[in-house]
Amino acid sequence: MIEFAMDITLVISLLWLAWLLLAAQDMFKAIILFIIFGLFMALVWARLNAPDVALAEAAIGSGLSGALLLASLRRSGESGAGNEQRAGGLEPGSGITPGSATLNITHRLLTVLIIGLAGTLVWAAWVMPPQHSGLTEQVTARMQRSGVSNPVTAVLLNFRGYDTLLEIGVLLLALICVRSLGALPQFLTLRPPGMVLMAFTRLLVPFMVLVAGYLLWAGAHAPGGAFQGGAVLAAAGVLLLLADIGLLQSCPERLLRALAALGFTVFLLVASMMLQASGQILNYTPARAGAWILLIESAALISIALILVLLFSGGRFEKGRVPAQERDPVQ
Amino acid sequence: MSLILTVPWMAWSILLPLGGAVATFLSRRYASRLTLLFGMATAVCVGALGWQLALKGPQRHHIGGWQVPVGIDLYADGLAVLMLAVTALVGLLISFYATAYFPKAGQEETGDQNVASSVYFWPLWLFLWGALNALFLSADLFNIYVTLELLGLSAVALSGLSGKAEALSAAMRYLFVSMIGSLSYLLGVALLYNMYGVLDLGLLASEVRPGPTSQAALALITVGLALKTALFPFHFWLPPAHANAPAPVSALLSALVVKASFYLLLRLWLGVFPTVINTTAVDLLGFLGALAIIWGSIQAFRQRRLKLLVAYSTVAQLGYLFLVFPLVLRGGDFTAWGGSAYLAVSHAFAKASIFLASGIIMHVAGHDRIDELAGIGQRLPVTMFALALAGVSLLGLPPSGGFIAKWMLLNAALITGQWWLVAVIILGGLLAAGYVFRMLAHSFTPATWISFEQPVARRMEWSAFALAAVAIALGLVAEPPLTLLQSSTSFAGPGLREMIP
Amino acid sequence: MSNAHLYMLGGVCLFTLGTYALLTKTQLLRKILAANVMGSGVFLVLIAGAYRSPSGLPDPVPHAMVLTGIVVAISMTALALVLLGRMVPGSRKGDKE
Amino acid sequence: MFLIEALGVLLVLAGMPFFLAGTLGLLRFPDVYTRLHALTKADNLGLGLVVLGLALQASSWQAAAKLLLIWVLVLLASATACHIVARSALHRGLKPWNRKEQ
Repeated sequence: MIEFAMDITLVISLLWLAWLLLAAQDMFKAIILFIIFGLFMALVWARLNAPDVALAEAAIGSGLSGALLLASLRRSGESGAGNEQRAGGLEPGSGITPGSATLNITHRLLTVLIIGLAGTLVWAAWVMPPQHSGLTEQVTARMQRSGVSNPVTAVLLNFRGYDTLLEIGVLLLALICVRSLGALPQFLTLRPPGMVLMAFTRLLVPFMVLVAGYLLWAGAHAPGGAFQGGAVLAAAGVLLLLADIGLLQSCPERLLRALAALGFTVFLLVASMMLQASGQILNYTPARAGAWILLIESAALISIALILVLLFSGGRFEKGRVPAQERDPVQ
Repeated sequence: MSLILTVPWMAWSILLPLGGAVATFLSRRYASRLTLLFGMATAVCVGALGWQLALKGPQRHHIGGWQVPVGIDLYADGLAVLMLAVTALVGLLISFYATAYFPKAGQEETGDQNVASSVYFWPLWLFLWGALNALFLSADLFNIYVTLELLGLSAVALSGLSGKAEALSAAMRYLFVSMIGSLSYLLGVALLYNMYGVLDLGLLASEVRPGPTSQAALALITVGLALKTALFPFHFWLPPAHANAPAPVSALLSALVVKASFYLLLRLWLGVFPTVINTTAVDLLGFLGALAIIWGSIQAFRQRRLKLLVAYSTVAQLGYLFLVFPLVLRGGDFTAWGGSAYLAVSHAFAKASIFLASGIIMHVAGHDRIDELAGIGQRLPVTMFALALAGVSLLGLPPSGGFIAKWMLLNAALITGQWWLVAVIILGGLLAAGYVFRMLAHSFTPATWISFEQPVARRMEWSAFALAAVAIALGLVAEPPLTLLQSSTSFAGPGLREMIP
Repeated sequence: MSNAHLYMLGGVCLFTLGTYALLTKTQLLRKILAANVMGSGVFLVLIAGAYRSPSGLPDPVPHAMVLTGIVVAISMTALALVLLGRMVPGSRKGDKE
Repeated sequence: MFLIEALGVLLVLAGMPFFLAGTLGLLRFPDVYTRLHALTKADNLGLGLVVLGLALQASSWQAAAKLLLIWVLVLLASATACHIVARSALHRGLKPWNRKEQ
């Protein structure tokens, strides 16, 4: 009973937070609420016995997404300039400028449709069988041959490794997409970061590298893996950028590209090798599967971390610094 | 010979373009040459796969050696291979055109968007190609979602590649449509998985039963994919996105990208869900298709810019594809879905040719305002010939591929006795005549004083011409592709098995 | 009603809420947030479904799917944010050079 | 054994009021600087008590060490975050609240 009350509280908090963040007038507030929403999602994942997802959500879904959103808000000016643009409006009439009457009708129609959607979905979820094992048994039966003992890692890198191959491709593609749109103004060097942040970063980054390595290694038998580890490493990179420690900026462009593509390249090469050798993509022999998975994950970890940091900084690490007189006098 | 039979060509046809994407991302200097190299290799794989199929029938590939339901399968039948082949041929010709269209990339990046677009076009396009091939071959609901995202991301970035304000805002709108579409699709997948516990299309087809969950899931998936296919009234994002992109990109988007989500609709409705769908839903899709034909054609006729005209014509032609649903599910035979698939194919060639030709015209004239294009035909005879040939296929006049396809659709409408569809197909043809004529008339008007001086690369003109020629050739040699389609496509659904003799 | 049902219902409500906001709000940044809320809703439906396993051991397949989904979501968000940044007038670096 | 467990529960319970106080402070205090005090000081102390309580009940000394490590990290992070927020507020010219001026 208490458990059920907890569940209800969690679900209602989620919905309430979502409502608040979508209705908040101030965009900064909305983003902060979004980060809190992400943390609540992580709680829910932990509650639903999905620790791998909880780790990823806290690090990527809440942490890095939040950082991305805040950086973007900062770039477009704190007021959220560009907020008033109507482009991207999805109302069918938005190509033309609709009069208020048509807009009103569209809006009402939309409301009706949304209520219909909600009703249908609630019904569809309601009639779902209360117990369903899905593919649990089939996965458990094959765990011996997967090379790892964490079932999520086994699904992610062995049984459905092809999805993950394409997904690492999605990340690399996102970087290429972001870069193809050209350079964005940098926002990081508006004021120097201050001694405390720099000291904190220097202290913490080595530790975060350690944690990332641990998560990667632990992923074989416990919650964790390349995505969670990569996200932690990416957070370390974001800290380096924020603290204005020029480690990442000093990396040459060619090396940067090579490292960003490393995970996808290694994954593709392994897939091709297996295809050549056994006639099937990613057909590891059970004895070697663990080693192959570790190799792929290690390469992926580096790329995931680097790409996430690059996405945060707009696709590139800019070397330019602001002149001294624009710097913050407060220290 | 044994090589043809044993090599897993379909897997290579996915891995090669993706590998090419990485290679072009790493080596900018050789990006265009690498694209042609990897493209030709992919085309060879697709050709070999077609041969394999003709000898052995539909192929399955168990990824990782696991079997469904735990593993992911690739599945190649006649329809998939036809789409792969179209992608390869159209893609190669567009790549060839693009080598002249985009300026040579320098080593270092500058702020110039032209240089940026020439650097990033190649990896984006190869990612798009890999995503298309993966999508056509996938037999797994969730894997299809990942391929859709790969496709969506690269398509959005390509459509914003010019960096102009209109292109960026069109790309933004496209991105939102793409996001809603994918998430809607994914929720459908989630509902289905929670209900049946399988992701493989074949297994799902044998397990799925009518009920609120299946129907809600199918509705979500259909809306998501219809958004991505720009079915009326979800078409609003397409004209700005396709018209403001660089010419090779417009050609790729109109010829291939929108077809991918339609292909999925065809597969899912006819192959997986025949037991779930009801006649109301089928008629609704057909009705929206009919509206798309009429609305798109009228809008195309009213446009003042050539590329917008062509983009609206895409909206209209996509409408034809959706007529397949009432045609097949009310008793049509191979002529119905084969006609629809063949229309998708011939439209891909015709539309790619027209967009490439418009790109040449824009390059030479500096604009694409239709009323001011008099005399351009004298300057660009090859391009104009390509435009005319592609127009013939678009209209559905013999001896083009468009003619065969529309003839098949018309036949199916007559057999199933759906007279309103007959009327729509004929009306659509007349309206198309209007805008195709408008597209050609001004350009063919001779002018005494020709002001178009910009030089244009030969290979750009010939690429456009080759595509148009294929669109016509599809009418002259329709037998092999249609046989491939008919003999080796087995939609898995039990409902449809009875419908297709 | 089981706990899993409760979370599934929460998931579809989040999805609907996000859809509504995405369609009606005009600020682009908020549309991006709305898309993320939609995505969270879908993920919740998947993970809640996985929790129903009678053995008590949750189904790992949806977990892997959601991990993939989270990475895809941040990729989409990043692209949307950069597009947004480029659409703000005067933000283009190339304009000044 | 029972004593240790009871002590653990007691410590966790003792930590709770600090969180409550911190949250109250966040909601009720007049300006950003005082709110920072409430959050970083009260909450960190509360967390310390909770962690200590949980560490006493941990199954192994490794788990206990991990819990303590979490506390140290949170202390570090919250001190830094507190400093950054206060500095940023000062940079924007927000004046600290003063009883006499109200």
